[in-house]
Amino acid sequence: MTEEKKNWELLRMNREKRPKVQNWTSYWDLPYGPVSLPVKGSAGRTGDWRTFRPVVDNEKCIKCYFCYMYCPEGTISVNDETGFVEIDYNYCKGCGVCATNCPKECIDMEKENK
Amino acid sequence: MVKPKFMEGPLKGNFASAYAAMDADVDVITAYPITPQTTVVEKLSELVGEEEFTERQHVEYVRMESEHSVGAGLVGASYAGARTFTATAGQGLLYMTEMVHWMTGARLPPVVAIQTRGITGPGWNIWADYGDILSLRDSGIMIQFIASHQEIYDSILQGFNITEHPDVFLPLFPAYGGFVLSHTAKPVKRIPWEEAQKFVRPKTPEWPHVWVDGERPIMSNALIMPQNFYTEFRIKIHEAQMNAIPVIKDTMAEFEKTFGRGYGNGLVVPYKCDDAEVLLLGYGGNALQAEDAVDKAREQGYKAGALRLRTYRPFPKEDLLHYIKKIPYVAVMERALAFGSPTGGAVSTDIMAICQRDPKARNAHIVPFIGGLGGRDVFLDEQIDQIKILYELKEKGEVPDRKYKMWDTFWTGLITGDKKVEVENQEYFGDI
Amino acid sequence: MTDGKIIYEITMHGRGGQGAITAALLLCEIAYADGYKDVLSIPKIGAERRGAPIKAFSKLSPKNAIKNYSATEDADITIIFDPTLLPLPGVADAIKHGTVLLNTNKDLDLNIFPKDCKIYTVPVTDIALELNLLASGYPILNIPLLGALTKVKYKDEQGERTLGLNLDTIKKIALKKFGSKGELNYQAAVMAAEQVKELR
Amino acid sequence: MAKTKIKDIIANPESRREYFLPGNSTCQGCGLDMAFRWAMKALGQNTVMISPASCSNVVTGLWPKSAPDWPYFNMAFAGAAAAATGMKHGLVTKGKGDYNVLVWAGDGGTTDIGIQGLSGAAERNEDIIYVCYDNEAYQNTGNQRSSSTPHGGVTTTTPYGKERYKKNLPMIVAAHNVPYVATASVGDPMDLYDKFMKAKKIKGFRYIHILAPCPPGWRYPAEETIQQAKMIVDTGVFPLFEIEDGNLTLNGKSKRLHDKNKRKPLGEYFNKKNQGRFKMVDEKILEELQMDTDRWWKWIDRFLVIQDYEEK
Repeated sequence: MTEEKKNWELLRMNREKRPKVQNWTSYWDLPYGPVSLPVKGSAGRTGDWRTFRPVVDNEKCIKCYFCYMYCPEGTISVNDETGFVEIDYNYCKGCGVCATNCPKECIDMEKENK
Repeated sequence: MVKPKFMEGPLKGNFASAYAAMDADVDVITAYPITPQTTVVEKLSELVGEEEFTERQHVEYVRMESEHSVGAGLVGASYAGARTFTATAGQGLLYMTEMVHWMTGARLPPVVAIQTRGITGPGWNIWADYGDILSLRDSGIMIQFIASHQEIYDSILQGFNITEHPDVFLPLFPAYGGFVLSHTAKPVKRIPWEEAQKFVRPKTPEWPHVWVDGERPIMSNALIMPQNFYTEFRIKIHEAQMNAIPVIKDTMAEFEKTFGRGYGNGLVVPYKCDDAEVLLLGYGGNALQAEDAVDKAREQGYKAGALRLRTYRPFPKEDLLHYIKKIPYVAVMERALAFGSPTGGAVSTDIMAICQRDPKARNAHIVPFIGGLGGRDVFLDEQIDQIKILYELKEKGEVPDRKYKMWDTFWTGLITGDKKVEVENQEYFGDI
Repeated sequence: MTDGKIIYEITMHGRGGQGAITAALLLCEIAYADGYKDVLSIPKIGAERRGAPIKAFSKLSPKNAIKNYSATEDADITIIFDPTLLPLPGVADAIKHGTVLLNTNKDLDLNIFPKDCKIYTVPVTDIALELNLLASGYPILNIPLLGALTKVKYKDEQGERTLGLNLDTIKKIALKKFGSKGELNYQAAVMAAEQVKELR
Repeated sequence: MAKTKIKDIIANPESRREYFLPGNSTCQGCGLDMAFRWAMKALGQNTVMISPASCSNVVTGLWPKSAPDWPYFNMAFAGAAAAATGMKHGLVTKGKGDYNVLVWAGDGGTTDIGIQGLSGAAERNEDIIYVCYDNEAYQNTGNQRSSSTPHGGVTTTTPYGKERYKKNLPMIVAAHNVPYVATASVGDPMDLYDKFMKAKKIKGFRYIHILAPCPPGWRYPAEETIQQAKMIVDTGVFPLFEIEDGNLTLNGKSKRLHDKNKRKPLGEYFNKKNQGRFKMVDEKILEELQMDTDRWWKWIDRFLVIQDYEEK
């Protein structure tokens, strides 16, 4: 019971104070019912799914942010200083939607070398 | 303070349910009418608008479009941390079944009053028969069989103290015979609001395992892979059932101490068991009537006792064994048929199972009786006859024969040819 | 209550809409208010609709708890809301003993009842019409019949006595239940209690 | 209301926050993923989502990890709208009545098994938003036919092409006289975003039908999701509109498409080269599809005509 309480307190924390890693090891640890916490990479490092890697050519980029808008995964962010987009390759699945929708064709889908 | 319209007097069982839910300070009620539950939702519709209640509490009452939605609505409201109540019966409960499993799986604490009713087929039936609630025997809900009008009120009031107990968090389904209790009226005393609130568990802003908060987002009841603790979460439901046994006892003890009335220890209710030689074990209204049968039989020299099974899930193994070990001739009377099961009855099968695992009860004689299906009356004489059968067994060492015994089970009230059912086609006045 | 009888069983025969089911419940409320320890009203719900014959039962126990929810088979007191019900199977022929209270303004063939039955009649339909005591166009019969019941006696080996119900209690309950119409209901009950005739 | 532009989003740090966290298990090029992302940008974290069995049930994460960074509750298939109803009422009693309560259901959970609960909640005008993300089949369980699958579409349960037509659910919901009904497509995320922004401010039952292409189910390459979502609008097969208090407005590209001649020919969309699932579409089916598309537009006309009449 005390053990359970410890875990539950962690679960009930605000977003910032929550454990980065959840450790469930035994029956006696578990809360009453399945509670999941939001994390980036809930399916692991989805960047590993890529066959092709989108690469932005900032020279040609006109900062229209269509790639940001159309990225299904939300892995494209905007650098406030430069105004250019950045891709989080940890999670980019390499679907190619950004490249297809770039009006200036400045995103290349390059074969991953794994 | 507005004076309550009703505090004491004869009250329909269903109205007792409605008052109890309101006095237990529920937050959300979802409802859909079904015979014989209808008057519960009708009464609640009235009560939620009455000054007595609007003055002191805020109840959200939702008229749903089906029982499935009623169940889903309860789950939704309960996720939000609200205290929830509904009532249903028969086909409605069957339609709600999926959501009942969800309530237990998500470990939510609603109380759902059941006006038991025959399951339809063959033919429609709307009268008392516990087949509906017993079809949810293994769903993880707590099941209580209620035998009187006052007990309906008291059980629902106690309900939330059990379901919302930190060791439990499972829904409770108090069940009482449709029409037998739902539409009949007997004296009921309501507990004044202030006293009730002192007894009922204080509300919490949220449950410990599920909550709604944008700053503390969670996902509830996600997909769990077989290797990932699904088994463990299921066992937790069983654990909660086991935990509920002392909680039910404590709640009943506290209730009895506070309000001066109780129903056994909350699990079983014994009647004249101290010196009994044979035992009539049953549940619901028929078990209460068995107390009359015991009195009558004692006038004729049969030392019988009655034991009413009040809580069926969790199964009160220890309490039942306590009596069965002392009185090893037991008739188990059931008002529900478990087709294809070893005895035809769910309860008698369970009782045989606990006896088998206890060396001192292993030789007890458990005799299954099934009757009163679909609301057919079980007569006092029939129950006295059950006592006589137990005595024959006790004296001769073997279960006697009767015309209505088949597959080692007695089918009380079975029409066997000695009773003629005449139907006059010209002017039929059915005895209904 | 010093009555030695364990439970009084009362059967009401009426037609859908005449208020027999309410009567059974009201009788329980009155008896409970008049000091009965336990009461039980049983409406027999089935496929009845307005106009169809129906039954309702009350059980009144002066001292003990009522544990049997079964309908009454052999009523101590039978109340019949309408003489047209008499020939139906399960009405007059089901009376084996006790007292009968019948709503009629006509004479009655007493031979249809067992010999030792006490028989009373009271013209409550006339009373209701006279007082204009109507609900959706139908005369209200239940409270007047219960008013008549206060004068009706039951006989067994312990002798003859009434059920010990009071017109004052009826007034109290009628006022609580029917509000502005309660007073009229009570008047009808009083008139019925005056006009009830003991035939045997 | 002026249409939000992507530059407005970039300029506002609030709307740049990602709620549907990356690294979830959606397929590459998933339309649902986009719908989640843009709907939540509009709704914010004080949103409770009830999700019946569907792709969103699974792609949001296996226990004990999840992708939605807002309260998210899984629900049984048929119970979503009712659970959201209960959730809203429960939250009201708990002093959290200002939370947005959403149902996030697939087309199966909306047009098939969930329609009773949806209709019930709409009739009661519950204060919830019902979102149907429509990928035109039971894609979660491997592409089985739903009422929302288009005529001629091949699924695992209609291997020779679906015989019947797509159920016109937005109009069914509109017939409940709810305050807000809208269709949106992931091909126009800003329009989708605006519709959620608008819905958020309305009280009562709101219904948003999002077309969300599914690369594996529809059998097209992942990078074409946006093109597919745009084309289905351009051909007039899926018109974008809003119905507010019974008044219909066409949005985005659909505005111009009331004129039948301006629509792209259906053959460009219902074409096995475009989507593998249309391999059974022949001339006859194409004709029937044309008829069906015209029927959809007739429904729109009815609302528009009433509107014109009222204006006169």
